[in-house]
Amino acid sequence: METLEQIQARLTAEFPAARLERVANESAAGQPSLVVDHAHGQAIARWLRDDPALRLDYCSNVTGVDWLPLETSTKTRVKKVVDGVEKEVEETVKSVRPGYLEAVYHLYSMSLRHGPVILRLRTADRAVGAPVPSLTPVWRGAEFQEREIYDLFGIVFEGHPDLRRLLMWEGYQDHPMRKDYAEPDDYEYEPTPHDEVLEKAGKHAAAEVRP
Amino acid sequence: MLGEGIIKGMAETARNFLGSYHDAARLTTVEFPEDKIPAKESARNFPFLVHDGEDAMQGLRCVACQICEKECPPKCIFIIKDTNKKPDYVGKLQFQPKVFDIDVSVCMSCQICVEVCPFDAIKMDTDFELGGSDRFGGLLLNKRRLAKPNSYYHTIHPTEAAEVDGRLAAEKAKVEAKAKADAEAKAKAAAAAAAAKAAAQTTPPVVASTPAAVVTPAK
Amino acid sequence: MIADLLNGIGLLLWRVVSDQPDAKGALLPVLPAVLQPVVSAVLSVAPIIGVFASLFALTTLLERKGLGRIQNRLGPNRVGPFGILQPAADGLKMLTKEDIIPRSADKVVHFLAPVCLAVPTLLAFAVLPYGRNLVPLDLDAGLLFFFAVGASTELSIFMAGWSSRNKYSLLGAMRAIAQMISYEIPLIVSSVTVVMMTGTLSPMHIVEHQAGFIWGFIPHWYVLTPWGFAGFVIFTIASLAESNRSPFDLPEAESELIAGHLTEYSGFKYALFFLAEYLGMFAISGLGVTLFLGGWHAPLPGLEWIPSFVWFFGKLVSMVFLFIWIRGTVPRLRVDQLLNLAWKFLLPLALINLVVAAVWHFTAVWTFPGALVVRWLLGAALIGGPYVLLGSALSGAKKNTLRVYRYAT
Amino acid sequence: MSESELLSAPAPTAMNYEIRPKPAGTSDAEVGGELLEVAMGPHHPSTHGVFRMDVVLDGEQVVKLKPVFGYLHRNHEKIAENTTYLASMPYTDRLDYLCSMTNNWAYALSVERLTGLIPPERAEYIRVITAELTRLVNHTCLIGFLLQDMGALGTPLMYAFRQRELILDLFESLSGSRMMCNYMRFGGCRADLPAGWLEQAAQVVGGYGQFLDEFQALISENEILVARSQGVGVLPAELAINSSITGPMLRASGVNFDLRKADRYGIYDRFPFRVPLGDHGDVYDRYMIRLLEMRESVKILEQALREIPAGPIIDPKAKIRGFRPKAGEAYGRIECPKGELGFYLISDGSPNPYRYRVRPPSLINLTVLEDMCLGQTVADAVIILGSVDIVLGEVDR
Repeated sequence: METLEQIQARLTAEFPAARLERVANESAAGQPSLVVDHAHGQAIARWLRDDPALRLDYCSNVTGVDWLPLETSTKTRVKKVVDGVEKEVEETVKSVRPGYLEAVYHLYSMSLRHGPVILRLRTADRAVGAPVPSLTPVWRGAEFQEREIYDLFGIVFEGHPDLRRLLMWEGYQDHPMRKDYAEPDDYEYEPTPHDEVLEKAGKHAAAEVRP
Repeated sequence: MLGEGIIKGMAETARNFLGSYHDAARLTTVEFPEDKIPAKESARNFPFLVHDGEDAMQGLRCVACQICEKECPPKCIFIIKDTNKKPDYVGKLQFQPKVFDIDVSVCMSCQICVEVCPFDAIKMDTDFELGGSDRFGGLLLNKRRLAKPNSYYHTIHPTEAAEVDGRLAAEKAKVEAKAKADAEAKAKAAAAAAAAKAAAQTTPPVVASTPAAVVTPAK
Repeated sequence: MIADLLNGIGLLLWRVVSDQPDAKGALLPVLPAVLQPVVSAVLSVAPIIGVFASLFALTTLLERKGLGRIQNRLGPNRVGPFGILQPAADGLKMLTKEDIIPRSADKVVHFLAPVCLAVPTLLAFAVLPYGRNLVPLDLDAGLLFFFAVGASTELSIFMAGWSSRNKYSLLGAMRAIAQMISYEIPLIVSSVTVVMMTGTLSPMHIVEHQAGFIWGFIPHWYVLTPWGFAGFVIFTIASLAESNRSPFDLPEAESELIAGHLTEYSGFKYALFFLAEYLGMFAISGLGVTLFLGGWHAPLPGLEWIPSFVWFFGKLVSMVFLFIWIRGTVPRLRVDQLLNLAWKFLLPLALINLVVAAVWHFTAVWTFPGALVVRWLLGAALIGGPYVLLGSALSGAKKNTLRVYRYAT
Repeated sequence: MSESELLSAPAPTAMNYEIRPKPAGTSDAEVGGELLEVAMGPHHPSTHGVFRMDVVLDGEQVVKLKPVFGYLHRNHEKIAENTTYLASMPYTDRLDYLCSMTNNWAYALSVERLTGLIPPERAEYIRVITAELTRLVNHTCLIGFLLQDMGALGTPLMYAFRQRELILDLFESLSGSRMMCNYMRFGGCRADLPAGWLEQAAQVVGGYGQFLDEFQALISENEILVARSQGVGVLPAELAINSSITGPMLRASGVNFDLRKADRYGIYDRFPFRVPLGDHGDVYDRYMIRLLEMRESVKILEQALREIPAGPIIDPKAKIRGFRPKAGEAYGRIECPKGELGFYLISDGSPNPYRYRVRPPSLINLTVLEDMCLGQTVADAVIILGSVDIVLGEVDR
């Protein structure tokens, strides 16, 4: 199979307007991935599916990832004039990468037996209901998995034919797989050594009484 | 022909019907309370704490390191360290658990506590007839109920227990040998020092004394 | 007086056991004339209820044990020795269960349904000849009575399904209606062959027609003639369907409709349904024994000294065991296939079987040596040909064949 | 093809989620009757657990079917993200509780992809042996369940369970537990084979052929089974591929795709087994493919039990305490009996995975449930569901 660089080059040639970004993978698996922009998401997916050299007809795995805002501090040596003397000073630059949600698609080819090509679709921010384009019209196999992501992460898939909650019930408000999800403490309590649950419930009750 | 497959199937069921009267491979039922299948050596149900010697609380191998508590997938182990220490099998002073509870209503018998325990202190029991009438307290086993002697461990997992005992004995031997060697070396050093001291009065020391090589038993 | 009574009872029992006629006549004259009709009725009804209720208990045990053995299990063996008291335990359990009526159910109909099922089922036993001189009611049109009474059970199943106000119950009831009406026809047509041959509708006379032995050892039962065999097979299949037994247990199809029309029944009412279903099965097996298996006749000459009702019940239990065996083997049909089987296979076969029976009847005049074998083969060909043709048409309509699979390496 | 053309090209399958038009030739009940909505499940005898199908019926015919999930949802992924890598291993047993060995393997394989641990030879053989035994267990159970759904009153199921017990005994003496094995570890296996295990396994495997023959004689030619299952719940190959169907269900539709061949993970390239393929994609094919796959598994097992070498069973680099993979991500997948079971892991260098995702074959194979059931009867819907082979522990996770 072509490497991701080659695929990206061909995609850039095919879709000049598309913004593509390669994400390296440091692990032993060495499965790099490609971030695709929303406007071209479906078209690129279709092209990947139908391209005779790739024929990624099989969308194996679709999942969401919740990336919290990441604060990174980089130390740089900057030349600065301190007290009239130019000196090299170490300076810490803090940068906050904004959080976002991500839908990851693992694509394989059943007919050519290669893969994976990993596509990522990123939302603009971590807001509930942040949209990404749905790839279900391209691969039906993404249907339930996108519903699951909508359910557990709160990403809305635009163009999904039947976007409902999959695992949690209708009317449930939260999205449990988000990293900032707080467990509810109103479920039936059974005495176990895990008294922290009780403790939490007590705190919750107290917080409700206070205002 | 229509009906052939059904007749074939009926012949098969008839064979099983008759077979169940004489063929033990077909009628595999074991009538439980009267007959029991002996527990397999590797079987596991809920964990217990191994203790050496007669006194369960004194002989507990557990040193309250809390690794199992941390690694337990359903978080059913609950440990509070005691402030007083007690000597372990090699005589080294170690912490001991003040509270060691396992909530067997939560425990999923995965054996990970056994695997992560560096002290061979927690092992899996094979006893499964644990019915009781108290759903809450009865399922929360404290360290007294968990403690079982090493001999019991030998009866349920003989191979594994022998291996563990061998390892512990080897370790103990190693420690003892080391202690012995240390003591010898110390004595030697002291003697050498004394000799040196004595010699120092005449000539300055030339060779620094080296401790005797420690014999490490093969693991 | 007491001595007369005891003497009468003793004589009655002796006459029953020794197959003598007019057993009731031994006791009735002893009693005052006012009591005679009542006692006569009780003497007919009580044994039926008693015997068949205990047979029901025994059969549930036999079924569970037999199915257990077929499935390589032991079956119930905890209550009493060999689990013999299991039916009592089951019965007690059923009786002590809460009787639940769904809030939105039609309460009257919901209550009446099991009663309406049990009563006609019991009525059907009135015309079956259990022994040589043992028939509660020797009706001239006994067969007609049997089918008329049997047909009324469909109504109660629909009552149960409809009144429960449960979707599964309703689906089950609809299936039951379709199934029972469809299978009534092959059931009756296959019995008509026997009526044709014997010229009587009285079960008693039908059994008497099957007396004697060919060549001294082959019993003269109808099942051993080509038309009788075909008729018996059709009758058995149809009676499986009529008694809602596997593979025709669609109305209560457990894996699809939970319990069909029984979904909303519990406790005693459920037990009554259960009882009625087994009684229905006994009644229809009893009819099968009467029509095709020679009723109470012994299978071999020289065995007549054994009381005739023993043979009847022996055959009945064998039929029931066959039902259990089938139940332990086959999967369930789908509703359209069930109806196809009735209308496109069993009914044409049953009609052809009438012709076969006629041929058998009119070739009875052949007297050349080996005529019996020739007649037999002719009859077998006449029914076997259509069987093969209809069978392949039924299974070949959808090109159902055993398949060969390819492999990739 | 230009971009606009690509976008306007029709999707390969109709995605109309209203009540779909009935397939041609099945509609004959337009007499003004009402449709019947039935919620089959979550407490229904043949939904294999707490699964629900919201079915709209026209008489007995299914005109709409929506699967409803989540009754067994316990957010396995969240639990795993809050605990260490090792502690998730026993939780994977509970995904598809019939096939804990393959679940273990899939997870261990993904972690090995993430960290670069390499299981030693003997461990690879043990993995193949246990995985193929698991395949036997699963397929044996499945055909039993399927026939139970078809109304065969427990007999095939009991025969299947009788045979399955023998394998569970093997699992018990190997791992200590019959179903929740928790046996594999990152870079190998937990315990070596006990003495005499291989002989016992060879005996069980040797007897399997006879069991399959008996089972085939019992039911495979049964006219009722044939009538019930042939031509029912047909799944075309294109739809199957596009819907990410995997496992025996895909192969019953005629697609030659088996991860044991396609990925050759572990040491499957050493086993010359064959992959049975169906031509019709109906319930009967799905049933028969499983039976035939078992025969191939028996061959694999015979070879593996013969060739298994001595040696260590775990990578010496593997750590049981303080396991922290480098930051990165990995997706590992194996051919579990139900289809492709994948684990997608993102590590941020901490002892707990940052993201832990299970690709559940049972759930994804249900994507086409409605397509297969439309126009069929309720009774068919039940066996179609049975032939998909789901375990709710995995569907709902």
